[in-house]
This record gives sequence, C-alpha cells and structure tokens, in this order.
Amino acid sequence: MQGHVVPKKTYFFIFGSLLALTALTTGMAYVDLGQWNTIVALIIACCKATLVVLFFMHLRWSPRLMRVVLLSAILWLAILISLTTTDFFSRGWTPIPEGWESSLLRPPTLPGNLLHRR
Amino acid sequence: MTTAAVNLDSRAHYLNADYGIKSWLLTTDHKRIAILYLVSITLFFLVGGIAAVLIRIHLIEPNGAIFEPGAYNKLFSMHGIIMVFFFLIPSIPAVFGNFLVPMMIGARDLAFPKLNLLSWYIYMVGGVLVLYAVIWGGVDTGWTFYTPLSTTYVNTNVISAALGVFIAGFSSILTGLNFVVTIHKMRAPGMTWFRMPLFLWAMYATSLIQILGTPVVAITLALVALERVFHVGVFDPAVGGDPILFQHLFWFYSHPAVYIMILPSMGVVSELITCFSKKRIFGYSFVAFSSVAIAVISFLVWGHHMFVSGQSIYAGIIFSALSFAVAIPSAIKVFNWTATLYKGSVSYQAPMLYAIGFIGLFTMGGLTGLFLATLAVDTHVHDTYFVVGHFHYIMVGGAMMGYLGALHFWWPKITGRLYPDGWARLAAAVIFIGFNLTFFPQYLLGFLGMPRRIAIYPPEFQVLNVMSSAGASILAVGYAIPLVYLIWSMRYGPVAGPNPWGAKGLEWETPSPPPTENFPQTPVVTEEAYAYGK
Amino acid sequence: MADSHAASALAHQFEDLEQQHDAASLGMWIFLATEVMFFGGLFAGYTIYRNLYPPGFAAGSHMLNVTIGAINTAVLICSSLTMALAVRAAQMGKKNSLVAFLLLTIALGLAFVLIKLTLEWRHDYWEGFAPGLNFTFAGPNAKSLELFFCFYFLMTGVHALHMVVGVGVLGVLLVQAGKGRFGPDRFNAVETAGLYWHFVDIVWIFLFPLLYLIGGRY
Amino acid sequence: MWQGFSIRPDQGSTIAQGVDHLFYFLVAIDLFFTAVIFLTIFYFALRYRRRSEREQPEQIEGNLPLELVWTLIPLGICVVVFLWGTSLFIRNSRPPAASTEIFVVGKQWMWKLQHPEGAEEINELHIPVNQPIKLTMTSEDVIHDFSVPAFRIKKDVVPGMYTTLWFQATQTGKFHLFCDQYCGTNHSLMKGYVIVMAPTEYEQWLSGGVRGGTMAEAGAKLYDQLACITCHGTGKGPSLVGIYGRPVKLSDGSTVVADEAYVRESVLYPSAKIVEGYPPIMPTFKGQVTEEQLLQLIAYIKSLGPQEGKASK
Repeated sequence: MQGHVVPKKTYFFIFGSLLALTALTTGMAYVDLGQWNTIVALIIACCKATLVVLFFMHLRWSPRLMRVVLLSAILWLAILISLTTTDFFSRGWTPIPEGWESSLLRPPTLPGNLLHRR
Repeated sequence: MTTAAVNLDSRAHYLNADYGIKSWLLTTDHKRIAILYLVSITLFFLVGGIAAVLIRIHLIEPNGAIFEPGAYNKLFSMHGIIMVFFFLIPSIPAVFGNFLVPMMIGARDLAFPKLNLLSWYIYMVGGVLVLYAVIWGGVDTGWTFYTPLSTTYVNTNVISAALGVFIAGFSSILTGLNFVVTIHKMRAPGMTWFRMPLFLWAMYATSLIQILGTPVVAITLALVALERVFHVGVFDPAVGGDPILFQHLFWFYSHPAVYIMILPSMGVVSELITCFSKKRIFGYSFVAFSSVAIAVISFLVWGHHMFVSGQSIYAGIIFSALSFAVAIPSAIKVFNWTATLYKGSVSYQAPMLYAIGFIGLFTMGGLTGLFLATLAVDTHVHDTYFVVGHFHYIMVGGAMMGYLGALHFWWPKITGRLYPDGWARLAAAVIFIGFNLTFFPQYLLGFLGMPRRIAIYPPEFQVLNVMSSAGASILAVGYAIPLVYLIWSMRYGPVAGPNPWGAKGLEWETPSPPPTENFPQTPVVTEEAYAYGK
Repeated sequence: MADSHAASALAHQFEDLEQQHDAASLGMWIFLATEVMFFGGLFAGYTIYRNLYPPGFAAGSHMLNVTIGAINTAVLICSSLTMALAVRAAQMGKKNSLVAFLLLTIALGLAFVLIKLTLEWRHDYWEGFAPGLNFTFAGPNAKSLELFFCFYFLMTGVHALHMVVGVGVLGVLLVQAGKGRFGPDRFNAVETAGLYWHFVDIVWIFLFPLLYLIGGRY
Repeated sequence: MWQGFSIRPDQGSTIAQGVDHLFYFLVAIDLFFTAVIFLTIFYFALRYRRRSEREQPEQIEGNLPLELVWTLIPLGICVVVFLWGTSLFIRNSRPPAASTEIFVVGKQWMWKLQHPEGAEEINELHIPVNQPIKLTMTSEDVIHDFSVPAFRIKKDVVPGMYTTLWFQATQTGKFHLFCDQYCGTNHSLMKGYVIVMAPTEYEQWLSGGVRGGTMAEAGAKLYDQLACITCHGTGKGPSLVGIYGRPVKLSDGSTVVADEAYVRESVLYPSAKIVEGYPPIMPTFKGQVTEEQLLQLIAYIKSLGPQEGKASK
C-alpha cells in the first residue's frame, strides 16, 4: 500500500523540461508574433501544467475518476469564461447611437472603449 | 409514556451515546452533526420567517403600513440573505444529507467526519457574521449584492454580510465534497450506482453544483468586499469596470443555487412516493439521470437573469434556448412520479401529503419558469412580482415542502418516536392552502407590472397584496404547527420501531434511533432500490 | 509491528487502507476542482477586461519586472520538485529525506513569497501602482492601467495567500514527519498536501505569462 | 381598496398585444399541464388508494415509449415557445428608423428625461400617441431599470453604458413608469408617469405651455413671465395671496367670492370688476393666454394659500 513510486530520474527530467519551458516562454515574449504571442504563451503554460499534473501529481498513475474530476473542473471553467465572453463580444453588434451629448449627463469619465465598442 | 422512554434508552444509540454540551459540539458523528444543523437552520428559518411576516404586514397598505422605505429595504435584504444562504441551501443537504447519505449506502460515517464538523462551524461563523450585519445596522443591498450599489452607494454593513456569505460558502463546498467522496468510495458491498436510492443521486447532483459553483460566488463577493474596503474598481464603471460582469459571476453560482435547493427535495419526493405507494419508481434511470442533467444544464442558463440588464441580445438568445433545456428533465421527473402512483397501493400519511403538495407546487412553479425563459415575455415580467411568485413556488413551495416531507418521513428514524399523524396532515393542508393564497396573487401582480422590492405601491395593486398578506398569515400558522407537535413528540410520542412506514432502504434496517456506528456489521446489498415487490 | 501500525492509521469509518487512501486523494482532487473555479472567477474577469482594454493591460504588464517573475517561476518549479521528492520519500518510508525535502519545499515557498513581497509588491506600491492604497499613475491609459493592477494584486495576492497556507500545512507535516508518523502505510497527508502544492504551482504557471508577458517586450 | 382593481394591465403600445398573445399562450400551456398532472394524481390517488396493509401492488419498471413521449412533447413545446418568444423579442428590440429619440438619465432616485427639442422633465414623460419613440438611457450612479408595464417594455439603465428601448403608444392616457431594478433607499419612490397625448396637445405642450412640473408650478412660471408681480406684489394692485375662495369687496360696493370664474374674468376682462381701493389700471390678457394657461394661473393662485407671503404648497 505505498502506491506508485516514481523513479527520481523521471522527476528530474520533468523538472528540467519545466525550467526549459519557462525560459522558452520568457524568450518568446521578446519575439514579435503579433496576436500569436498570447496564444503561444498560453500553449506553453498548458504544456507545463500538463507535465506537473501527469507526473508530479501522479495523474498518469491515478484512477480514471481523478481525470474526470480534473476534466470537469476545466470544462466548468470553460463554461464560465466562454458564456461570459459571449455577452461581451456580441454586445457591440447591436448599434449604439454615436455619442450623444446631453446636458443632463456628466462628462463621461470612462476610458472610452466600453461605451462605443464596435 | 415513561415506559416508552425506558424502551428507547434500554439500548445504546447515537443520542444516548454521550451526554453534555461538549459531546455535541465536538462530535464527529454524522447523525449528531445533522442535528446540530437541524437546530441551527431552524433558528435561521425563524429569523427569516419573521422578516417575511413583517414584509407582508407592511405591504397591506399601498403606502406601507409599518416601515420607512430604508427600513423595508433592510428587511427584505435580511429575509433574502438568511433564507437563501442560511436556510434553503443547507436545509436538506446539511440535515438529511448528513444523516442519510452514510446510512443509505451502508457506511459507518461520511468519508471525512472531522471536515464535516468543521463545515458546521464554518457555517455558524458565517451565520453569526451575517446576523451581526443584519441586526446591528442592517444591509440594504438585497441578497443579490448588485454593484455598483453594493460597492459604492450604500452605507450599510455590506462587508460583513458579504464575508458571512463567503465563509458560509465554504461550508457548502466542504459538505458537497464530503458527499461526493462518500458516495464514490464508501458504498457497502453490492450497492452499485443503479441500486442507490434516488435521494443519493439527487444529493450527488447537488454536491456537484456546490463544488463547482460556490467558489465563483465566493470570489465574487470577496471582490465586492475588497472594492468597498480599498475603493478599487473591478466592477466600478468609473474605472472602466463593468457592473454587468458582476451579474455574470454572481448568477453563475446563484442560478445553479436554485437547484441546490430543489434537487434534494426531488430526491426526497422520489423516496416518499415509492414508499407510500409501495412501488418501485417508474423509470428509475430517467429520474436518476435527470438529476445529473439538471445539475449540468443549470450551469448554462444563468443569463436569463440578465435578459434586460444590457447584456447583448445575442447572448440573451443563447441563454434563452439553454434555459428551456432545463425544463425537460424537470418535466421528466414530474411525469415519472405521477406514473409511479399508477396501480400502486397509495396511502396518505403526512409525508405523502407533503410529497404530493411538492409535485403540485413544483409543477406550477416550474411551468411559470417558461415565462421567464421566453425573451419577449420576460421583458414584461422581469423584476416584477411575477418573478417573486415564481421563485417562491420553487423555493418555498418546492424546496420547503420537500424539506418538511423529509422531516416527517425520517423523524421516527432520527428521534425514534412518532408524531401525531392527524396534526401533521392538518399542517400539510394549511401550508398548501396558505402558500397558494400568498403567492398566487403575486403572479397577477407581476403581470400587472408591480416591481419587486418596493415599499410603496400604487393603490390599484392593494387587493392582491392584501390577499397575499392574508395567505402569509395562514402560512405562518401552518409552519408553526409542526414545530409544536414535533417538539412534543420528542418526549411524548409513541416509540416508532425501526421501520414505521414499511419502507425499503438500508436506513430502515437499523434500529431507530440508529446506533453510533449505524449498522451492527457492514450490510451487503442484494436487491435494487425500492424493491417493494419482495 | 506493521499490522498494528496499519490499524492505528485506519480511521473507523473506512474498511481498509486502500479505501482510505483513495478517499483522501479523491477529496483533494475535488477540492482542487473548487480551487480552479475560485481562481476561475478572477480569470474570467481578467479575460474580459484584457480584451476590452488591450493597450492598458500591455502597458501595465510592461511595468512589471520579467526577470523577477521568471526567477520566481523557477523557484516555484524547484519547490514542486522537492515536494514530489518528499512524497516519494514518504512512500518509501525514508524519514530523514522526507524531513529534508519538506524543509527545502518550505524554504523555497517562503523564498517565493519574500521575493514577491520585497522586490515586487513593495516596489509597485512605492511606484504608485497600488490601486486603492497608492495609485498615482496619470498617463493616457491610467484607468485601464488601474484595472490591470487591480487584477495583478488580486491574482498574485490570492495566489500568495495559498502559498502561505501551503507553507503552514507543510510545517505541520514537518513536525509530524520528525516524529516518524509517516511510512509506506501512511503517507496520505503528505501526498494530498503535495497535490495542493503542485496546484498552487500550476496557478502561477498561468499567472506568469498572463501578467508579465502581455503585449510583447520586443 | 377595490378602486382600479383589474387583473389585466392596459395595452398601451404596439408591442403589448404581441407579448400578451404569447403570455396567454403560455398561460394556456400551464393550465393544461397543471390540470393533467393534478387530475391524474387525484385519479390515481383515489383509484389506487391502499385498501389493506397487506396488499402487494404490481411492480412496473418503466416504459420507454412513454418516457420518450413525455420527453419529446415538452421539448417540442419548448422549441415553439423559444422561437416565438425570440422572434418577437428581436422585433421588439429594433426601433423603427423614424423614431423620435428621447434621452433618459437615471439618478438616485429620479428619472431625468430630455426631448430632442430641448425640453427637460423629471419623472414624467410626455409623448405623442402613434409615434415611435426611442429611448437612449444611461445612469449617473447605480443600475436602474426603466419599466412601463402598459407598454410591456423594460430595460436596465446602467452607468457607463447606453441601453435603448423603443415603443409606440397606441392610446392616450397616463401610464405608470417604474424603476424595476432595486437602486437603494428610495427605490420605491423612483417612479413616475408616461403621459401619452394627442399630437396637437403634444405640440402645445412642447411649445412651452405645460412643460414639466405641476399645474401650479407652470402657473407660477407664467405669473413670472407675464410680469403680474410688478403690480400684484408691490401694492399697485391688490395682493393675491390667500384671496382664493374668500369674498372680495368691489368698488361698486358689492362683494363676490374669488372663485375660478372670477379669476378668469379678471384676467381676460380686468375692467369688469374692480376691487375697492385700487385704480383700474390692469390691461387685458385676452389672446395672450390660452385656456390651459388660465387654468395654470388659477392653480397657482389657489396654491398661494392663506398665509401672507408664503405659498402653502
């Protein structure tokens, strides 16, 4: 009843990969990829997280139930973020009148793009 | 009567295992913790109930009979916060879930008994903080804590109330966690998933919501508190924050929270209907999976609270479609319960009356939910008394009826004694009538356009408001009756015996009240749930 | 000897050690699922505002020190390694190396929090980037920059709070390990604490690019 | 208590009827299913009541076709209601191009409304009948909600954001305007009226007559504009404070009660009745004031109350 004992070598290999990926993600920030910078950074972060989960957290050797728990957490996070952003990104599709000036309204104190996002 | 007392105490059970206040406050026995919850949520129910009665008395007059608008606002906020977070959400899970989950699966206790006790303490700390907030100075944000009103514009105890709810949230999370682990890992030999009583399926689905939804509202309310303390503007339009984001995060939990309240009641009703018609449930797997389906879909529909909030109309359309989807599993349940009665042997003891009352009120509450999922109609009735009527039909008509049904059904198991059945039936009838008289007029008021949360209303709405208030007084009497006879029965009720209803299920195979370890030895399950044919 | 040890390790509600072990790690995984949603609320808010105000968030990110962020990432990854090794030591019943690895993990965890506190937060505060306490920035994107720093302090703050709790838990385990409480039959506590510790590491793995590396440094 | 009691709200806009049809359709569905469930339960409850403690009912496992029927029928109904409700909603959210735009600002605890011509009002919105009106709304502080039940319209009014609503009133009259989003202490008092007028009346209202406020306030403004005060407040003419409803002694020795007719006559034909002790210097205002304005002046004079120098209202 001591569970699965992982060889030290595996741990050190994962550790090395994590450090390398950290260096990679930091380095990539200095390369101009336009929109892709964020996406590459997130992909690298996901890779690192996967390594930690599978090896350090022993998910690779755990019962299937643990994977279901983890996947449902990720799914629920995706639900929260995707349905919320659905609202924010489609709000601008409804035409809003070009900024009317009313003497009743205090001058807008907003950074601006919240009001007239297209 | 004294002989009865002797009978009960002639053998060791969880109630006489130890005596003294310390034996209760330091217990890790799930049954004793259930009692701790039973006592504390009853106290919170009384506080919230007094607020409800005062609200209804106030609204007898169009100009308000008792309070200034400010005081009225504090009153309905207190009613909402206490009833939602401190009564309805813990009610069936924390009392009957705690008592029954281990017994129904044939275990000695929950997987984490100390965590279970910790949950109760966390709940009490949150509750005391909220009581402090509402009694000394009050909170007037409504239970919804909408920003920027709650963060910037009111001068009441928002911080301690929000923190109280935040803390109580962790109690709910840990309870759910305990149940899920227990149901997964502690089932007695032979207790397969499809032999589990439907109450356990319902508790499992409820726990999923508690685990995955509660943390979001916790962090959201923490942000509200931080925003008040530091005047930083995560939801403040003055800094470019968006108050509608708060609503998204809040309803992400608070819509599923409605199912935390109603799913356990649905589980209870499945137990009661089968027992009192001596029949297995009609369509077991449909009823079981509809619980899980409700839990999952409930996370996809929160935007229907925001149809008129300035949310994008396209998001509104998506949320409307998904909201209809949650109606289907609810309908499946109602039809299956009804079909279970077919060719049964139906008796009408008090728990069954509550169960039938539940089906009736839940049907009416659920169907009016269709109005609120329909974009064009919701635009008219949103934030009116129609909504108030609707969610009271679900949360009071539904959840509360289920809670009382459970209380009457398992009371002999919990205390070892029977209550007077005649009084219990009378109470069920009084509650059913009082409830409908209170909340049906509110649908009409909402259709006429009376906004919710107002202390002063146009005189043409008075007739319906007076009806509603009259109903509330009947309802209050209805809730008081069980309080009296149940307390009476604890001392003077006849001894119940292990299985007074002839019910199936492991919890009925052990003496009442059960011994501390629940079962003399770990039971082995050889038959399906509700095997009333054998 | 082994038998009596095992019997004392088994809580009364469980049938055997395997059931107890499975329950403990399932419980921790479920708890981590709630943690995902807890941080999820913050991540959702972050996603919305970052997409509403890309320039402000990029500007805010450029005020942060990437080098310190990267070093701290490395510190946390080290601590994850030592934690994994601590669990391994517990599994194999090596008391001394368990104590050593726990000590190392605690030290690295504290190092992370101290670096955060002294080199970053203190600096940000005095520079006037602390919304609600000392926010003096008045550039073109001042409002959205303030929002960025709100999220920066909230996310790193909640994360650091989790680190502190983790260090406390490890401290308790350290004392117990010193008394020789753990062994091949009884390492649930170390293992579940390890799960928690790795999770906190993963949160930082996402926070680092999301906060420090926005908008490119080229 | 029964005054104004009704269980059907007014249908005051072009939107209302469509919404009501869908609403009644839903009511019909609700009644149908509630009746089906209740009657079935009652029937089963009586038919299969327990006759002996020892009876053993037949055990029925379930019935797949039946399950499918009661899954698919609600599903079909939901699809119909969803499509109906959504198409209606989309139609109702699209203002016609020719709408008159009115601006709405919510503020704790009042509605400020501004017409395109510049007229401003508080808690009362005057609009012409049969004309599409588009409201562009924002809030100065917390979230409010502009709701006119008779028009079946409602939308939150959110700080930092513009939301819109539109409607076309189909009948003249006075309709409730509520704030439906709880907005703090005096949320209950944040209400008013939408006053739908015939187009000609609306033009008149816009051109200055009745703008804003009560009749008496409008009268006060008029009193000021017509410079009545130069005589009636200085002793050149009789003071008007507290005269309303009291007897007035005239120069011919007779007395009259200062009622509405008397005030009206005095404004239009000043020389008809001269108050004792004052010279007949008042000019006629015939042709300068409309009937409505006369009513306002009367209302103002009424409001001047009994005490000297202070309006009682």
